[in-house]
Amino acid sequence: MIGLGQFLEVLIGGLMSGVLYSLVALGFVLIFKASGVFNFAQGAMVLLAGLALVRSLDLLVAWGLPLWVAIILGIGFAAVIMAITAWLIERFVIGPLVNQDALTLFMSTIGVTFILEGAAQMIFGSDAYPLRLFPMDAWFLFEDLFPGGILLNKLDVWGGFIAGILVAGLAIFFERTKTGRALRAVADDHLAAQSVGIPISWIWFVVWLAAGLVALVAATVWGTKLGVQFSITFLALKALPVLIIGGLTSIPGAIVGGFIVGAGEKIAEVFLGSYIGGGIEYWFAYVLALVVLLVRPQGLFGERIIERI
Amino acid sequence: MLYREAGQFKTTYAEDMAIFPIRQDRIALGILLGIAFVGVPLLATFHIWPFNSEYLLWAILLPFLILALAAIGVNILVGYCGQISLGSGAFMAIGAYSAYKLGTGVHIPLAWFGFAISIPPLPVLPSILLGGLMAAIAGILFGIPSLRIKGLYLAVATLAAQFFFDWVFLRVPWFTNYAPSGSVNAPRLDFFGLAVNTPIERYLLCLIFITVFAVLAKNLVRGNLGRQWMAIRDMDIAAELIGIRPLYAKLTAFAVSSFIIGVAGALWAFVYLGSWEPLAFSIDRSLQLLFMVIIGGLGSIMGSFVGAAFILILPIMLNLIPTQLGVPLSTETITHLEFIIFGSLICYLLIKEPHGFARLISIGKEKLRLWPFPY
Amino acid sequence: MAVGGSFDTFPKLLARNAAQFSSRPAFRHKDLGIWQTWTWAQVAGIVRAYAAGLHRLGLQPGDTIAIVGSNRPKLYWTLMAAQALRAIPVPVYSDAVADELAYVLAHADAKFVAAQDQEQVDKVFSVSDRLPHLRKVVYDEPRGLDDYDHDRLIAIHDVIEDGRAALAASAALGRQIDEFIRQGEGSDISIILYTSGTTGASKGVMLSARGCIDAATDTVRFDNLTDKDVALAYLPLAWVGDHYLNYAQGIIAGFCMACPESGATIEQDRREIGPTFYFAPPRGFEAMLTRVMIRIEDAAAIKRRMFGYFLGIARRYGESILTGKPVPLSGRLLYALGRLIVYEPLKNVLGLSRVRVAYTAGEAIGPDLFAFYRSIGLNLKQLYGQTEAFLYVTCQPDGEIYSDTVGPAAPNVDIRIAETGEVQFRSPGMFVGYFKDQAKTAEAMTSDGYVKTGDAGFFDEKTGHLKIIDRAKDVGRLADGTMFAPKYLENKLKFFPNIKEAVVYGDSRDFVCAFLNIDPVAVANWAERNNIAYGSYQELAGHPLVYDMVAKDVAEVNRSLAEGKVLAGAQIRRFLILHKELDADDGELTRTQKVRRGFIAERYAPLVTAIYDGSHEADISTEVTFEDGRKGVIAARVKIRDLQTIGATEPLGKAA
Amino acid sequence: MRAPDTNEILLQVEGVSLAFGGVKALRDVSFDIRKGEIRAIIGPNGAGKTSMLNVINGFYHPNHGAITFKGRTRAQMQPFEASRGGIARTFQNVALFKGMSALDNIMAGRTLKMRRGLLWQMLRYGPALAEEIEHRHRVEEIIDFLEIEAIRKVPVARLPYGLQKRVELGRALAMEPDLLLLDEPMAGMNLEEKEDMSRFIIDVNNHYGTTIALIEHDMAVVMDLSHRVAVLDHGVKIADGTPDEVKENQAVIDAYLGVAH
Repeated sequence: MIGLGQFLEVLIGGLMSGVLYSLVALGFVLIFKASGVFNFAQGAMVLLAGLALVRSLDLLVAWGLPLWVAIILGIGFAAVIMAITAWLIERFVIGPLVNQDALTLFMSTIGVTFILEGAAQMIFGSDAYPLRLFPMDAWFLFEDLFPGGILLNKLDVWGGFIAGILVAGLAIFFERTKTGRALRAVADDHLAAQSVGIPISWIWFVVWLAAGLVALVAATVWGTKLGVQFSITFLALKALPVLIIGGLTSIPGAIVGGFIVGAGEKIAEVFLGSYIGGGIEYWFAYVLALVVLLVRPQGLFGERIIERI
Repeated sequence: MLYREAGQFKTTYAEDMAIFPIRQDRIALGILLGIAFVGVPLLATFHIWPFNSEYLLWAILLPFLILALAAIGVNILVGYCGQISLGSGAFMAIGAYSAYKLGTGVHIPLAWFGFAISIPPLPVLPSILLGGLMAAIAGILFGIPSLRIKGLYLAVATLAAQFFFDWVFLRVPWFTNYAPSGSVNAPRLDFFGLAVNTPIERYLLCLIFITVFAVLAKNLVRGNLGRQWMAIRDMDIAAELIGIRPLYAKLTAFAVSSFIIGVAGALWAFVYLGSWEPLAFSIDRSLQLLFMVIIGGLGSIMGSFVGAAFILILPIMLNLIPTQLGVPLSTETITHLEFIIFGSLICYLLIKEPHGFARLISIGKEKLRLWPFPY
Repeated sequence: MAVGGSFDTFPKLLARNAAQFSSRPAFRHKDLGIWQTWTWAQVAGIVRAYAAGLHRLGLQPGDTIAIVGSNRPKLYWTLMAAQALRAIPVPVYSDAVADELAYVLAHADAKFVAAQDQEQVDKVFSVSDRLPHLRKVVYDEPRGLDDYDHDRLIAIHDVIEDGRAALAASAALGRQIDEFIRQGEGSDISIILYTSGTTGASKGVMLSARGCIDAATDTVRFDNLTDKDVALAYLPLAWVGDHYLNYAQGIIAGFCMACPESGATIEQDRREIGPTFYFAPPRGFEAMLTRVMIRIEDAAAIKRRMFGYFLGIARRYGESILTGKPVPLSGRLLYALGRLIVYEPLKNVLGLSRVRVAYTAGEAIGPDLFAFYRSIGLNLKQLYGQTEAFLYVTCQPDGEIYSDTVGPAAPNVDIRIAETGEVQFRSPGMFVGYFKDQAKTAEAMTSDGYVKTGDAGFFDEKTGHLKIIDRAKDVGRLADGTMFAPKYLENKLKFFPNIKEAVVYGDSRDFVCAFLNIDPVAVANWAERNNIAYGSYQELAGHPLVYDMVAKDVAEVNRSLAEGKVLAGAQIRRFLILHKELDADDGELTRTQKVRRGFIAERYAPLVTAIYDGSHEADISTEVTFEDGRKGVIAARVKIRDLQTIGATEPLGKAA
Repeated sequence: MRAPDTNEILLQVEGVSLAFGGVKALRDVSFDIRKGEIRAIIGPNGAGKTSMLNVINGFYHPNHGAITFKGRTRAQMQPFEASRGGIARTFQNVALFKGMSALDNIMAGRTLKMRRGLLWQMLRYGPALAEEIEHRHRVEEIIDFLEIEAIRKVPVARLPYGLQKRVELGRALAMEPDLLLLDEPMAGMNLEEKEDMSRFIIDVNNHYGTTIALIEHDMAVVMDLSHRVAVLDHGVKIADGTPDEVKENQAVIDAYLGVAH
């Protein structure tokens, strides 16, 4: 019999790891909102950002720079890398494919995924690199209520905190800034946007840059949790079901979706896994998404999809 | 230039609708088949270059044939019917494991009812085909969402299939006959009493399979069903208007596609790998197949062959050429290079030639037909 | 195959073919996307039913049935069915306007009309009040005719079905049809072909069955055509060419007549069917060549260069190889290579690669044009003929091909040149007379039974071939009586790329002289290549170097004249290059771009005087009409060039 | 031009209203289409013409009103059901299958008529081949009818607009429909093309006896083409009758001159 304590612990742990999915999902949403592109490459971007950061960090530290300087420089360097990436993608892939059907764009991002993964590992190496930006130890709450208390990783808290900031930031970006509003215009109607005189290529660059930075942030958290390595891309893939569940176009959806998936799969793992064999986490999110697709294709927060003739 | 079409006229629709209406093409095909069915085996039996080692057969031709078959399956779904799929690997797995179970005897203990369903081991051929059938059924199940959801969403649905089945075959020991290692061995291959062991025999077996399936697939895509698929792909609304039922069109596409992929999976496991683990059918495989059809040519049976050949040969070239040049690359670098090249190629083709190498080839052919004129 | 006297009508031949080539293809028609095919046996059956049907509709021996439309099997079968009933088919040009149609149908007392489609039916009905004899109109394509009243209109298909049913019902009818066929005699009028009415009202040329068959039999032997051959039947039904080359030869040799799908698809259809016997008028071949050159222009540079290079090779060796003259080995090898990568593919794309025999006729063909096709290995030959002869008067045997002759007399044709220089002939195919026009018939014949062609010509003593130089009435004589043929000279001049138009004078003058127009495009290119600066057409035309270049061309013409005796005296002594282009808007050309010699002579009188009084330049000012219709005057000082005429042996052709 | 043989009513639209959210596309529209006639529905842009067609062949489901086709009254149905019922249609901006040849596009129109199942087609032998050939033959007749032999095997994407429209008409004809809906068949055509298209429409009506309902906003074209004309404006039927009657109708004139309502 599993105690309430354990349940809460699992739940909280799940919610927290859900936040990590959200971090990647946010990147997807950004790009999808603005360009209708379903960006398969988000995971690869996380990997790239992570590798750029951790490798430069190691180097700078090896040069004997104080850690905080190294961190700032390292993050700066990674950010630059993501900017270049964003520019290249817009210039050579998405730009030429403007006004192509969604499927083509999607497949092109699969292409991008491979380029990024190949390039990133070729340049920065393909081992697992430990990253230490956040404390890894944990708090134990309510020890008086439950035996052993409820374990809560500080890292997860950090992640949630950062995710919160990101969401707030993005919300402000979309609502307040000119570019932000432009983005929404583009999302609604490319031609309209062009006619208001917003250079679409610029818009898209910004979007991909933003997505890249989100990826960087995600990388810092994830890298700390798992170490920066290729397998990150697979975990990032999980952001897809997160999106489907939350709704492709909704930032809050991405967050909530993250929670649902995170909590759901942990709980399922713990409480069902024992019966049908472990590792449910591996597919739970996807099957859940599949179910959502069947009952509510637009997801929890997505806008209704209207058939046009 | 090589084409001499004057005087090749059609007096019946049958002639006009033939797969290869032009005589020169038929000749070329005949030669090709001759080489494949007679030339290669002969060279191989007498170990004449380039068959002096079994490397070519084992490492290139065999996988080429089987993956080309799978690619045909993927192409029917993605290329002809326009339904994206990232779960092809899973359907290969279903084919493989179903065939494995049927080949080794199925035993379903129904404890609660106090009895068990037992099917004795089937011969190899039926198990492979039934394996395909299983995949087809799974395909239909996972295709059902495609009626409500379009492209991108479907990608996720197929991903779900991918991961779910990865897990199933990894974690449900029943499928692996409780093999402790999780890796299983194919039953011994004999077809109507003929044992298939040597590479040549395996090669011929696969060659027969793909020849048959390629013809059947070609017949489908140029028939009424094929037109329905392409209609759905090009403009589903108009398609509905001329009486095409999306349900029927899409699900048949899923079924046929998965069937072929399933059979390919069974062959991959039985004939090529011999013993395997679920890893053999991971999402990487799915993406690899998807690349084959994009590079080879969406909506082209021939493209499936071209794509498969390219994707198999490129790594070998990457390995070979630098070594010849005296600058051997580490296996890692090669994999990364592969990634980059495939990725770039995908993007390039999607931008420049969405119909892949197949289209480039047919353009070249048109040029030859009109030679010396440019158009 | 021997065609004995027993086969003296087409229906009898058709019966023979049904037996002899029963399962060989007789007709193909690109229809509904494929080449629908009928064997000789089938055709014989259909025609018999068709004849029966027409008979039941009241078509009697001696009646005339007009046929209006493009090449369609059913219309060819109408010919056959009519002839089977000893009725007389009268094909009419499908593009004839209602009036012309009315004239011919009325003149021919057409009792029946076979029309291809709605368009033709409408035309016929629009003038039916002028056609007292018209009984019924049968049609091929029902499209759009559904709600026409059908008491005077019936689909050929229905006629055939009706006939078939009737034949099945009564053996008597069958015997009757066979009887008609048996009774048919070689002397029967097999067909009436109306000459296109360019000069006056068109005349109905009556041809006898035996005439047609004998003539065609000779040429079938001459080119040894067999049932293995295929011809693309795309020439107008009403033109003697189609009736002879395709219909008559087709039935005699038993080869296959292939009808294209539509005018728009002839190119494609020619490529598909790949004819082995092909005819096209010079302008046909010219158009084809132009298209070739245009398409090649768009090819990649290397390809263009390769193409050019091998055409050069072809020009150098092709002709000789084709006619079996000795050629250096290197030449043969290069040519063989050219065959592989240019000539054969090219001919193939044009659908000419299976052609064994190709003919051209109707007008003079440019030597370059002619040479081009010969050089890439197309056995292109010239023939000379006319409707009255049932086409053939002369034709070029393999191996004796010259661009400027039309060959020796065709088999069993007897040709003579009258003192007037007019070509006259007697031939197996020669016509019986003009329908309902004794007078004209008499005019066209000589007392001793030769047909007057109205063309002037002579036998080239080197080759023994006939050379046609002009319409007899246009041929003039110099003051000293030397024969001189302006059109002949003008054509020769115009064949040079630099010369666009040429007007030649000399009738009852001391010598021949020429007014020339340079071809602005060709000469401009030439000027560019040799960086010659010029401000205007006028300046270019007057440029001494241009004169030099043109002088060479003219000298070339003189040389060729000198080779032959007859016209050697008519060499061009002086020429000038006009300062302006001859223009239809100024009335210098007819709307069909023919030069109006007389008018030009008046308009440029000062130049004419100058050129004959030996002065070396002359001033001229002419009123011109500009593009926008404004009138203006351009004045110029035109130079005149003298030429050395090549001394020839005492010219013949002087009036005796 | 031939008048319809009967007054038998093929399709009856009764009090149909259609709204998207607040926008009222159609307001209580009623009219009928008689068997064998050419029926025009005209009106200025945004009059709700296309919406009307979409209601008839099941894209839109009317909020009110009923549609009786061949005596069967129905509330709702799916487009492919409409096609089964014998309603074919072309689109204002051509909706061909871009990846297929003209021939295949028209062949696709035969789908409903083809019976052989997957396995037969896979073997493409005996009955399956026979069926394919039989329908190819029918399609070739249509190609011949529309005079597009020359472009038979050209991918439609490469065809000029006018020809694409013709192919689309061919695809609709291939269904041998009882009712043929044409959505602005002459849109964006030059005069010559318009005349061709008019000829084809009349021929279709004569030759196959197909009932045709066509939408146009260009009145001139319609008047000498159709037997009866219904005029929509802002989703309301403002006139209905023979071309001449309609021409005289004041409301129509105003609507076209854009007089404020």
